[in-house]
Amino acid sequence: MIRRRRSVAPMTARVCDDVDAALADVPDGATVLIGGFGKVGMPVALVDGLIRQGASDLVIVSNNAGNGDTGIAALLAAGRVRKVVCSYPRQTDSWVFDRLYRAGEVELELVPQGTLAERMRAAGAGIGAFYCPTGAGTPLAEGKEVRDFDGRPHVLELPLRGDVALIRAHRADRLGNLVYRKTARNFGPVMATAARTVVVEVGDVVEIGALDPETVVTPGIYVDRIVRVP
Amino acid sequence: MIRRRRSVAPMTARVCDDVDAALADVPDGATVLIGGFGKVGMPVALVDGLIRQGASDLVIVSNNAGNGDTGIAALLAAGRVRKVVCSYPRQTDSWVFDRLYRAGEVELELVPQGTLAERMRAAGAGIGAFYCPTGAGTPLAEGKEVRDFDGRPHVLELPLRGDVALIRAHRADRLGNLVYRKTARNFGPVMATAARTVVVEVGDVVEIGALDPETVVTPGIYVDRIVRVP
Amino acid sequence: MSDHPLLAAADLDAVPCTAPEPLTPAAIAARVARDIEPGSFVNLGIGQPTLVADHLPPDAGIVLHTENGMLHMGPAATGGPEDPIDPDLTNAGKQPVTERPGASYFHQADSFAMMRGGHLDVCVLGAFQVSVAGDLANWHTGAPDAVPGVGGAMDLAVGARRLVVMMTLFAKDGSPKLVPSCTYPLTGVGCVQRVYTDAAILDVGPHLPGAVLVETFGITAAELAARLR
Amino acid sequence: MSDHPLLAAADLDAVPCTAPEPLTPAAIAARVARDIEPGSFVNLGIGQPTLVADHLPPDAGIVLHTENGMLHMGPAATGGPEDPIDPDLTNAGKQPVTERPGASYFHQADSFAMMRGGHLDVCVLGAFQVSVAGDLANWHTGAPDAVPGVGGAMDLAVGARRLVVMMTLFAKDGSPKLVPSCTYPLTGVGCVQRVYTDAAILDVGPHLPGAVLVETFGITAAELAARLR
Repeated sequence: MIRRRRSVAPMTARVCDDVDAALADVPDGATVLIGGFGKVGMPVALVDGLIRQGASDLVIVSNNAGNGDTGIAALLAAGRVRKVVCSYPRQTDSWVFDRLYRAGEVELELVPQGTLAERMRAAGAGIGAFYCPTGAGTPLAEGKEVRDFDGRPHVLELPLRGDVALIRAHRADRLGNLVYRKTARNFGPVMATAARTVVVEVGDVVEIGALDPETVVTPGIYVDRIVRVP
Repeated sequence: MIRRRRSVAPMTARVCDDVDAALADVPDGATVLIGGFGKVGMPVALVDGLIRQGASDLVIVSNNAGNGDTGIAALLAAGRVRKVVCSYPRQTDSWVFDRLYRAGEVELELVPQGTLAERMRAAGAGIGAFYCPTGAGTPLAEGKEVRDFDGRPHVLELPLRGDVALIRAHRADRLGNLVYRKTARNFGPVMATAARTVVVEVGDVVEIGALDPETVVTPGIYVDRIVRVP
Repeated sequence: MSDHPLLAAADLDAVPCTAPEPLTPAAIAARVARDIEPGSFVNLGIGQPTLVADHLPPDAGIVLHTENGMLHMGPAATGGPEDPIDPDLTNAGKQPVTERPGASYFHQADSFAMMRGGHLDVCVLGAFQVSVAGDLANWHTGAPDAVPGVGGAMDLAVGARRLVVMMTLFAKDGSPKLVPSCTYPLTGVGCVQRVYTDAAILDVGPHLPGAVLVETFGITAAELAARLR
Repeated sequence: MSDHPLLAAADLDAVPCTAPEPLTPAAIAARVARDIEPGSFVNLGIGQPTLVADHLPPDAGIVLHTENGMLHMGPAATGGPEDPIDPDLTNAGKQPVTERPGASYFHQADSFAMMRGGHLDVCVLGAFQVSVAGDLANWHTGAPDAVPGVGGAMDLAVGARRLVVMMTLFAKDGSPKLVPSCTYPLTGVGCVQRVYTDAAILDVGPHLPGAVLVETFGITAAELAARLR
């Protein structure tokens, strides 16, 4: 269960002046959930801010393990990451991760993409554990409890919680209600539920009441800090 | 896992002429998920249609067990229901259920409201089972497996599947994409994922492309039949 | 160690009596409201807890969650021109309500994920009984012919960051509703942290040696301790 | 019982050879597309399976799902005035794509719930190896220094109502990729139902006594059976 540290500041105080203010208190050793599917929906400015901020010994949870020499790759190259939890580190431009992994300088926990999402959902939803058919009978189920339901083997999976989540959304109101854009939505709404402190970079901050309540994807209850990054 | 029976008809064939056509094949003994929270979001025309249709020996899964003498209450009064799975049968106007229950003429499986929703979500999401803290140490956990996670007891809960789901939405396009209205959304999106055949009454059917893809709550993949009931 | 069946050992003279009379339900609600921090996300249970909404400071940014699927719930709809009754918009007690700016709607699985996942700061519930260890009984009297109904009570009991109960301290027959151990069927185990009643506020919970009197109303702590024996 | 290491006993002369030459990747894709029923919801894996999209009849109402969170995915975006490249809109291979009317977007937990929950009719994947029992190996060669990556492959393997594989029947070294038992690490167990290759279509699965030849291309069934020994 996420026990959220709630600021008692007035409701519009969630909007931070800049990225650095939003990330000032990320501690060494934190588990950081980072949104995005490759570069799509990646909170680029927040990841750059995390590099400047200097926290180290981090566990990074993200679908991929960095592209090229920027963003998560730069965080890895700077030696700040102890472990990566992801579904697909191997990409054509994942040379930074590849090198560190082969050198044994970063730990990898490989999780099927849907299980990665579902484990974070479980963390945010107060589910203690769940049985998932994905990966049963494969090397990724090794060492895990397996049990049959409905005649099929299922793997016991545990919640995956973050201390901090860094995500990007299309637009926020000043209460932190979020909407996303197209497939950039990907991990954002799930990660927003799964971390104690949720920091969001958004293209646009609108006034309270400007978002249609039927269309809000991430309610503001999940959002702690917003930074405008057009 | 839901193994959906897919019609191979053209994509706009999901719109039925009337309620009776949409419900013609509900068999005796079916488990029927019925949306709504009390009367809010209740698919009244579909429930009335199910009464006319005549299927019996039904298992009804709904948050409540009928109000007054209409809808689910009328279905109960007609002797069509073997069992009710719900969170809150007892209401000021639940006299039909109350009488049948006290007379031992209907079976009751009482499920906490959140667990009811989560069990249907699990059915729709291919989750074999999940551990839920709700109800641990209470009479509703009796006979269920209990296991500690993170130092707290959790109850093992199984998926809850329907043969048919009857729900109401605000608006559909001809592909079955749905949007809801305010708190009438309640169980609709969850039940739509959890039944083999999903029948939706909607206030309005619009053309393909008329719904903003960012705002679709239930994608048409989950919807088998639509009936316009203004 | 205390020799009192309910209360932890304490200097009873140090417990303030802050009202000359027992509190009315509205006054209990006001007292509950006073302890809710600005910016909190709050769920108010069916019945008397809904009164708390009337006493929340409008500028404190406190947000109401209703488990049937909404945040930023507003006051009850009166049906007037400013707040017409909308059949698609109710609270968990199925009464028509209104929507505040900044609202959002979500389905039942998402709504209970929010609750069970520990995202709500405070939940206020009514109770038949609360035990000194914080056990809650509020869904069933245990009468054999009663039609049971649990709704979201058990989900609320396990999910909120802080669960407080609002009730009268004594049942109609004069017996305390704060008990050594609940005799009614449980809603949740060790989940209640504070009990607000007409006669007193008490802290309870599994880690306390007994209920701790915080404040009394219309009765001194020593008098109340005697009545609770 | 068959004495063939891969194939079930069958009248090989009854298996039609429907093409004079082995199929090109585009021709395999077209053959896969032909077997997809109108109105199906389909996920096409990264790589050659994406070619299938080019061969789906436009009026068949076949809907493409992409696991990064979309239904009714359209063709690749070319960057022209009609289909500009939108950095927020890609397929699971991270290539820019377009949106068809009737589209919807959803987050990763919802997208994989849709897949794992059995709501997709057909999934087409590539493979390193497929076993006669329908085991799939397509995520890892097992090389000790390889950086592994699984993505959504295992989720797709367990979730689709019908999982078919599109691959060449023989590896570059001439060995069959249809095997008695996979030597590469598994993606899923008993999950593949049909294999479409350049040389033949074969049905596989845990309940079959061996792979069943459905159709051959550029080779007779008897010749292929001999090559597969």
